[in-house]
Amino acid sequence: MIDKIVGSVREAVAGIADGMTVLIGGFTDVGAPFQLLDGLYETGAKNLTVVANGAGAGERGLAVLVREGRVRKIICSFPTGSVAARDAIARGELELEVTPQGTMTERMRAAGAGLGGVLTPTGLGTELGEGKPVYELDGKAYLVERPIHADFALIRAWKADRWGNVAYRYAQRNFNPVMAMAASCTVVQVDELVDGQGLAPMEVDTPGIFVHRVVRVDRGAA
Amino acid sequence: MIDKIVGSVREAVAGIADGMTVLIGGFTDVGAPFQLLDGLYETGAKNLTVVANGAGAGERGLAVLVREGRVRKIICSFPTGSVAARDAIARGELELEVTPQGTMTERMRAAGAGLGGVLTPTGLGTELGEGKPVYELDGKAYLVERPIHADFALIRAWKADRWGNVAYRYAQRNFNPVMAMAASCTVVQVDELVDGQGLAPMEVDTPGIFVHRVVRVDRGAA
Amino acid sequence: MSDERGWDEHGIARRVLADLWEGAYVNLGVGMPVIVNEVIPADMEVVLHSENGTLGMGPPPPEDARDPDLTNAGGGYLTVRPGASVFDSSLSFSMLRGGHLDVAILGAYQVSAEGDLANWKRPGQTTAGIGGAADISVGAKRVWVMMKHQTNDGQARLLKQCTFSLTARGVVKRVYTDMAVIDITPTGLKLVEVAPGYTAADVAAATDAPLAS
Amino acid sequence: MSDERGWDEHGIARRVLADLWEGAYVNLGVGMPVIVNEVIPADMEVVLHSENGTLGMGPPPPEDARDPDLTNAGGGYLTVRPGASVFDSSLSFSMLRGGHLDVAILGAYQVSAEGDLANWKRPGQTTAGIGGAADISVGAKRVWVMMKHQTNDGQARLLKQCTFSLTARGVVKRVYTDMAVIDITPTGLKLVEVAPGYTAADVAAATDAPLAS
Repeated sequence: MIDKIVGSVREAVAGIADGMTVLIGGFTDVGAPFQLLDGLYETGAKNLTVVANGAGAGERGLAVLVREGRVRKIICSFPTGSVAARDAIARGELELEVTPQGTMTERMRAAGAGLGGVLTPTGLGTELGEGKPVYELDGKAYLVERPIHADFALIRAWKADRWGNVAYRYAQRNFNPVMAMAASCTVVQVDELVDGQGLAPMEVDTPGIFVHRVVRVDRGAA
Repeated sequence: MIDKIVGSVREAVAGIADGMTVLIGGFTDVGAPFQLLDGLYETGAKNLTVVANGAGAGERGLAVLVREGRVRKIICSFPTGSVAARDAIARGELELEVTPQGTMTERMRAAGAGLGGVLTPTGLGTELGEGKPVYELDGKAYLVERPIHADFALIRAWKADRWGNVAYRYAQRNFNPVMAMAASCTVVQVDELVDGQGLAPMEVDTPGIFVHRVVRVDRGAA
Repeated sequence: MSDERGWDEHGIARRVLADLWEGAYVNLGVGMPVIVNEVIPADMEVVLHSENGTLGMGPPPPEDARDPDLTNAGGGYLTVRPGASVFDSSLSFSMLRGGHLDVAILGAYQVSAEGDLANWKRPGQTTAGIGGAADISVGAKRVWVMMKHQTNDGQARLLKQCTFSLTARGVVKRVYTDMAVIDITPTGLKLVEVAPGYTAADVAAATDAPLAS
Repeated sequence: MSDERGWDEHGIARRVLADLWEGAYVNLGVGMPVIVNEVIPADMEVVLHSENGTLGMGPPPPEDARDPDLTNAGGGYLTVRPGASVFDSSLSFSMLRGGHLDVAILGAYQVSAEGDLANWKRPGQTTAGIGGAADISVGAKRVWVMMKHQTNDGQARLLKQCTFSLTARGVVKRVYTDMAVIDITPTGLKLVEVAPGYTAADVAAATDAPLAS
């Protein structure tokens, strides 16, 4: 019997090791997997490369990992306001790669979709495109953006079933569905488990094929 | 007040003219907009370029347009079994471009998403990649696949509201959501109109921003 | 309106509103642009997009009716309006980069006479965030900027060439400031309207690029 | 089973089944591969993918319970099983091309000793369809082929080099035929198992490429 549900956050994040690349879902706090990030902290894994929209704003989640020097590099679109990242950069501990948000999304999607990359007009002729290959097609120039594949994706959703099917509430979706596609092991924390027949087929936002582990956490704790 | 609902198939397809590119949704008969295709036939438009999964199997819809010599070119993945297309090719009336199904999907998505193209391993080193540019990235070769943008997309769904929000039933989705993104004018035929508040936000598969006209047709007629 | 010259932020927002239309799909950047939301009449259907994945949502709810999963890109709470939808970042940026937005209204540090936009990074900032600004500005059908005409210390923001790091090149079509509305045309800046209390000469003097009337 | 030598189609399907596992994500190509669906035990969760946008659906319903919107890529009707999901072509082909399918079981005209696959076009066909075969075969973790070992007129289908138009190069890992199971390894074809009634020599004689035992 397929059963991707695990009983604890510790089991959910097991295997995240030094030097790995980890995708972290969420936009501001919405759809962010705070309990999984607590679990990641507990693993002690360091030298991580993280892909997320921000660089650890506030005082929890990614901010703690950055502050404690566990993150070597962040690829993100909006580090603004991350005191932890600013300080870690100043200490020479953290490398920051700022990438347009749509480009970041497409790069993860390309990895998940088996594409070798995409051609985008975003960032061309600006600092954001520096060092990236340029390809001209039918008289127009584009940046060639490479896939971002990860070892783990830590995402958050509303409901899931034992097959790993996932549904999100409102703006929880953001990067989560794309990140789920782009990692060798995708872990999702949800508010509710759906037993019996599972989610109805048309209710599923992220099909179980992309999801490897599901853990329920108390919404109140988030 | 936003109101994308039109009262007849004739209004729904108005403006499709000679020489235009038209995307036609559906996989086998599921999600195929047969009433819109009847309407397209009535417009008399000819010299069309059509993008669809098939090339007009059976005796209705695209098959009629092809048989009557209204289609100049078809870009599709699975023309197998289209007698109309086979005969039109034999008469020298029809150009056929066979493209892998995933590539066809990505090409329309690229158009809808503002990408200049995608790099794919599919088709490389085979007849399917002939004439297409090859790009090498990080030691691996890919085909460069160009966007497909269209004048019209004719799609089919289950429910829609006056804002153009659309929901599909089961396997109706197939190419329809991607085609909706890739055309200057997207027309959707549905079984049901949802009035009042419209579809609930989490029920929407194709947001109204991609949809320009909605028409209800009797499901029995399909 | 105060008795000072020119438009205040709400005045600029109302001037922007005058150029919007029923049924327009609009993205409002953080900062001054979100004020436009406050001046849209309740009976006018302008469909607001937020890059975190909402379309057509309504204004903030009362504090006791906030939904933790329903916010805009700035983290501000939203309400469900009829016709609204939610989606992921992939579809959200397809809308933006793919030319489906009618208007993007963005804040800026600087705009050049060629329509270059600089709105994400001040010189020397180590954690400046581009967010969705680059994708939005290359993709939207019309990019309009709302900003103060000059910096607090009196430097022009409308320049021959931007000196700050660019968001995108040649994308801005119109600029709304406290002093004026200015179009960016193939031949340079063109004055469309002067705010109350200013003259065309005032605007030209506060602008560091040729300004046609 | 008939008293003829080798496996019939259901026999081949059962041999394929022996290599599948609980929880495997599998795409079955049209033709002989769909027979595998008939031999999967009801209590074994093999998750079937169909490229038109379904995952985990069940076997055909009785005629009076058909749902017109619920079919596989060949147009065959399906039933909803617990854990099933539906999605669009974009997500469907992301699964296929993106390496998320454990096994793709495809039919073929020809397979080469280097794993080249020819399964979409016979010489001279004007309306041959590639469908999803090219994306599936470059993307799935394992590509297995089910086919008759020889053509009806006794020509080998396992060849040094394919003569038909290719679907993809170097992708096939294992071939199941009426005569044998054969692996495609970096050093060429390797006989894994011989069907009842045949010898290794029979299989080698019906194969147009070197076959290691």
